Parts: sequence; structure tokens; C-alpha cells
Amino acid sequence: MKRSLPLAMLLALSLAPAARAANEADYKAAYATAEAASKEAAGLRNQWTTTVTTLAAARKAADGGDFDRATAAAREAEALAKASIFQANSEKDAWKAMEIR
Amino acid sequence: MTTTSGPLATRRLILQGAASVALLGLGNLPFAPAHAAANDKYPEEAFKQKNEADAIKALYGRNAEPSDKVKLDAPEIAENGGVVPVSVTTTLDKVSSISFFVAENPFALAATYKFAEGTIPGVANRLKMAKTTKLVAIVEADGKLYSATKEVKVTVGGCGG
Amino acid sequence: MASSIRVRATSNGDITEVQALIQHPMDTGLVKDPKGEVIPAHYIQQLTFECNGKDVFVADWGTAVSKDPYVKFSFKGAKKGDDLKISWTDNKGASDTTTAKIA
Amino acid sequence: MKTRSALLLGSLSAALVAFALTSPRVVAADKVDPAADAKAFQNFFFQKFPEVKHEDFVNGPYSMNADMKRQWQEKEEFPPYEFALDAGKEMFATPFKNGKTYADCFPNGGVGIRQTYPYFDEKEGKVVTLELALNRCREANGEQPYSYVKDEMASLTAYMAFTSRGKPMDIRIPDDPRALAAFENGKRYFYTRRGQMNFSCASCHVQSPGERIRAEVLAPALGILNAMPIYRSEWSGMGTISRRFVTCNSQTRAVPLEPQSDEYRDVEYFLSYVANGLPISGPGARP
Repeated sequence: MKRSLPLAMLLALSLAPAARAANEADYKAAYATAEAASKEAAGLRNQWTTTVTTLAAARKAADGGDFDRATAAAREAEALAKASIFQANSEKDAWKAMEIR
Repeated sequence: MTTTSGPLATRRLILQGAASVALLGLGNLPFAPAHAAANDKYPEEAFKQKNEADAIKALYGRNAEPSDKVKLDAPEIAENGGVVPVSVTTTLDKVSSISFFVAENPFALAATYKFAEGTIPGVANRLKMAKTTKLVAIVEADGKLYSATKEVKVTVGGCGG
Repeated sequence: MASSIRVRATSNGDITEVQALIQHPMDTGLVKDPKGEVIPAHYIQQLTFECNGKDVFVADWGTAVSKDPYVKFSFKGAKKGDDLKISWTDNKGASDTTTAKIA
Repeated sequence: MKTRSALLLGSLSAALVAFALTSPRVVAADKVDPAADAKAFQNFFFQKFPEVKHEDFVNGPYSMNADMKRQWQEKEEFPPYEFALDAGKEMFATPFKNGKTYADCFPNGGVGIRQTYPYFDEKEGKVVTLELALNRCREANGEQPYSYVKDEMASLTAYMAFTSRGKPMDIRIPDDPRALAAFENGKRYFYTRRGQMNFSCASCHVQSPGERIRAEVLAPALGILNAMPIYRSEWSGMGTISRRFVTCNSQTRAVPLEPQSDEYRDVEYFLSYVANGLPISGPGARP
């Protein structure tokens, strides 16, 4: 299934560097992709409140120097933003299923 | 509870002074000779009590016995904990006061009403309830205390956000 | 400014039914505002109803009385046209009073 | 998090399959037909709740639950929106700095016209709601616009709703493709799932009116705006239609849009049109 392919990749990816702790560079990369996905969701006028709060949590953890938690939070924010984008696109037609006729 | 500020305390002294003068001056007392604590003075102490038993003792100084002559009307599930319509009616006579106690609130005593001669023994009001709680209404009639109890379910609304 | 007390007093000859709705925040002192500071307690403590020079009904309220409080009771011994004086004082010493004609 | 989106995908693909099989009508009617939509919408609720009198639907949760209706009727004896109503009446009578009043901005002095809002403005090519018209009136007379979610706007709309109490909702859709598009856009918004909870307005107000979400009983979508603005015990204050839309969004964990943005104006247009014929019962009191 389309969805599980990136899932497997993500898993493989996160296993590889598990040995060394995430540093600021990892965090910055993860945060950038999360923020881009969040902007796209906002563009579709379908942002989730949890995406916004998780991004904020990532920033807060990074400010506190805890880059492990910050990177994890940024990755979660990315997943949330991607799910809201998926929801917006699939709802373009799916809403008709619920319509009272 | 915050203690009352300076000016208020002096205002209360004046009130007490006026009340005592009124009591001396007037022939017929506007209030039936009820328990001293339940006349004009604001029962500060009773409102400070946390649980229901202490509040009843502080306000009336004795216990109440359940009576089916006290009809307490309150919803089974409160539409909203901030505005719960509650009312009491009773067939007892010579009623001098009616009080409401919300057991699970931070302070049990919610409200107490003093009745003059000729005032029908009954009252309706809207109370706040912090969570699902036992609600007790006490009627003081001819110096004795009668009570009615009902449970009111209280939860928040909405799906969480 | 209109009074903070709205009252309806209607008599059927013998019994007068009184309903009052008062505009007041009735803050408990246990709630925080959006910035996290505690909103100080601010609630009506005593509300008196006086008719023909006699206190017919006195309410002593704590913090558990709802915002914009409402109370309803009835009493005998008054007739249409009599004045019903309502006044309240709160824990900050503020007060308001109004007089209504029994309809 | 992964399971969440997998679940999402699973339910959506099931819905897509179901959609393909069951709706022959969509194939035929690509044209937007508001009148047919309104008829189908009203019949859905009349059949789902045969014991509820048609005009009772405007009482929201109270048409669904007897015990709550009793609590409501007790409150209605001396309703908490009394102060907002008086404030609105006073504001309507108080002239702006330039001497004009709201009455000069509205037909019939703003009295008894709430049931015709929102309307489609053919010059602007967009839906204009009562709240928007009130703020435009203020700006036209050199005054600052009010917040759409605060008490002043609620007091004004409370007074205007009160002057229309009992009048049937009377929303018109001109034969203008932009008006039909606005209606369709409002309908789409109403049925579109959003937020991490993945709910649409219909998930609560069409699929499960009368059921509880914790303490609250859900109102039916039919006539849901007829009682606006409402005093909500939950907010212990007045709420305009804008405030209700914004809070409903955040309940499903969707970031709300700006009050009076196109989607909100269009969904108000849709919901008001399908409630045509049902009486205005604002201002209302709700849990």
C-alpha cells in the first residue's frame, strides 16, 4: 500500500542513527520539513491545532537544548501536518458520502 | 477566602448596630425568634466551612432530620455545572430559613435564605456545582431542622478540543 | 446606567410572586484568567427584599451562586401598587438598590 | 501517530467505495439544486424524529431531551440573555458620532428583518451576514468595527433577532451562478471532515443529534442557527454565530479560520437556507 512504503523507510531511517543522539542539525532538518508541511496544510485551510502545539513543543525543547525530544516532536508535527494534508485532499470528494440527498 | 477589607468591616459594625437598635426599638420582630446565627448577620463562618457537616453545624449548631415534607427539585443531570436550577418547597409552617449545601463544592454552604412571617416557605435559585455531588436542602421550621437530599450529575461538555 | 437588578413582582390579590435577576460576575476567587492570574473573589453576599417597611426576604449568598444570579419567592401581605425595595451588597462593599411597583 | 493516519486512510477508502456504489443521484444532478437539497434536508430530520414538532427543531438540544427542556423552560422564565437584549436595544437607539444610528443602515430600521439574513449581495458577488452588515454599518459611519466574537456584536444581533421572533426563516438564492456556488461551498464545508478528530459538522449534528458528548446533548442541524445569538452557560456569556463556528472548529482540533471568512459566510448561508420556513427563536439560552 502506498502509505506503508514511506513508513518502512522512516523506520529504517530512524533506526540507523539511533546509536548517536540527535544534534542541532538533525533537529533543524526535521523542523524545516515539519514547518513546510504545516504551511502546506495551512494553505489548504485545514491546519490541525495539534500540529501547531507539537511544533511549539519542538521549538521549546530545542531552546532547552534537548535535541532528542525536539527532533522527535518535529517528526511528530510533520506526521500530523501530512495527515491533515491527506485529509484535506481526500475530503475534496469524500464529503459527498455523508450528504443528505 | 479573602477576609473582608477595612471599610466593609466598619460597614458591618454599623449594620449590626442598626440591627440591634431595630430589635430593641420594634415591638413585633420582623423575624421569628430563630436561632441567633440565622438572623440579619451574614453567616461568615458557615460560608468558610469546607464540608457539609461543619457548614450545617456552623450555621445552625445542630443536625437536621430527613423529612418528606421538604420537596427538593433539581435536575438529575445538570445541563451545565455553572447554572443548575434548584428549588425547594415545603408544607411545614413557621419556617424561618432555608439553606442549600453542595457537598462536593470547595465550600459546601451555597446559599441561605431568611423568611419573615407571611413569606411563603419556598425558593428557586441557580447554583454552581463543581462536579457530581450530593445536594442537601435544610428547612428550619419552628426551631427544628428538616432536610432533603438529591444527587446531581455534573460533567463538562463538548468533545475535548 | 440601567440598574443591575431586573425584577418582576406580580400579585394575584393575596400572594405576590417575586422574580429577580441581577447582573453580577459572582467570581469565586478560585478561577484563573487566560494569563494565569487568579480572578479575585467578587460575589454578592446579601440581598434584601423590603416591602412596607418590613424585610420580607433576605438572601445570604456564597460563591456557589451562579453568575447573573436569579432568585424566585412569594410572600403575602402586599397588594398591587405597593413598593418592593431590593438591595444587594457584595464582598467588595459595592452595592445597588432599586424599587419596583408590584403589578 | 502512524496508526491514526492508517485508521484515517482505512475509513476514507471504505467511504469512497460506499460513495461510488450508493449515490446514483450525483451522477445525474451535477447542477446545484438548493430547493431539492432543502427539501431532502428537512425530510431527513422530520423522518428521523417523527415525534418532534417541526417548529421545535429550532430549540436545538431541548427538542431532543425532555429533562433538559424542563431546565431550559425554567431558565426562560427570566433568561440570562435579558441583559444583552437590553444592551442591544440601547445601542440601537444611541446615535453614532455623526448622528446616524443602525436603523439608518437597515431596511425597516433593522426591526423584524433578521430572518432575511444572510443574503447574497449581487454587487459584491458574496454572501453578506447580519454580523458583517452591522460592522459595515459602523465603519460607514466612522466607527470602529466590533469583534465578531464578543458581547457588543452579540447584543446587537440579540436585539435584531428578538424583533424577528416567530417569523419564518426566509433566505433567498438569486438565480446567479455565484450564489449557487456559495450555497454549494457552504454545503461542502458542512459535510467536510476536519481536525484531528476527523469530524465534520454533520458527524455530530446529522448523524447523532439527541445523543450526548459528555454533558451536552447534540442539537439537530435543522434550524441550528435560528436561535442565534445564544447565551451559553458553558461560556457564561453571549455567543454570536462566528463564536460558535470558531469554538466548534477547535473542539475537533481544527485551527479555526478568521471570523466572517468566506467558508463561514457560505456555511451560514447553507444552514439558514435549508431552515427556511422554521421560526426565528433568537436570542436563545443553551447549556
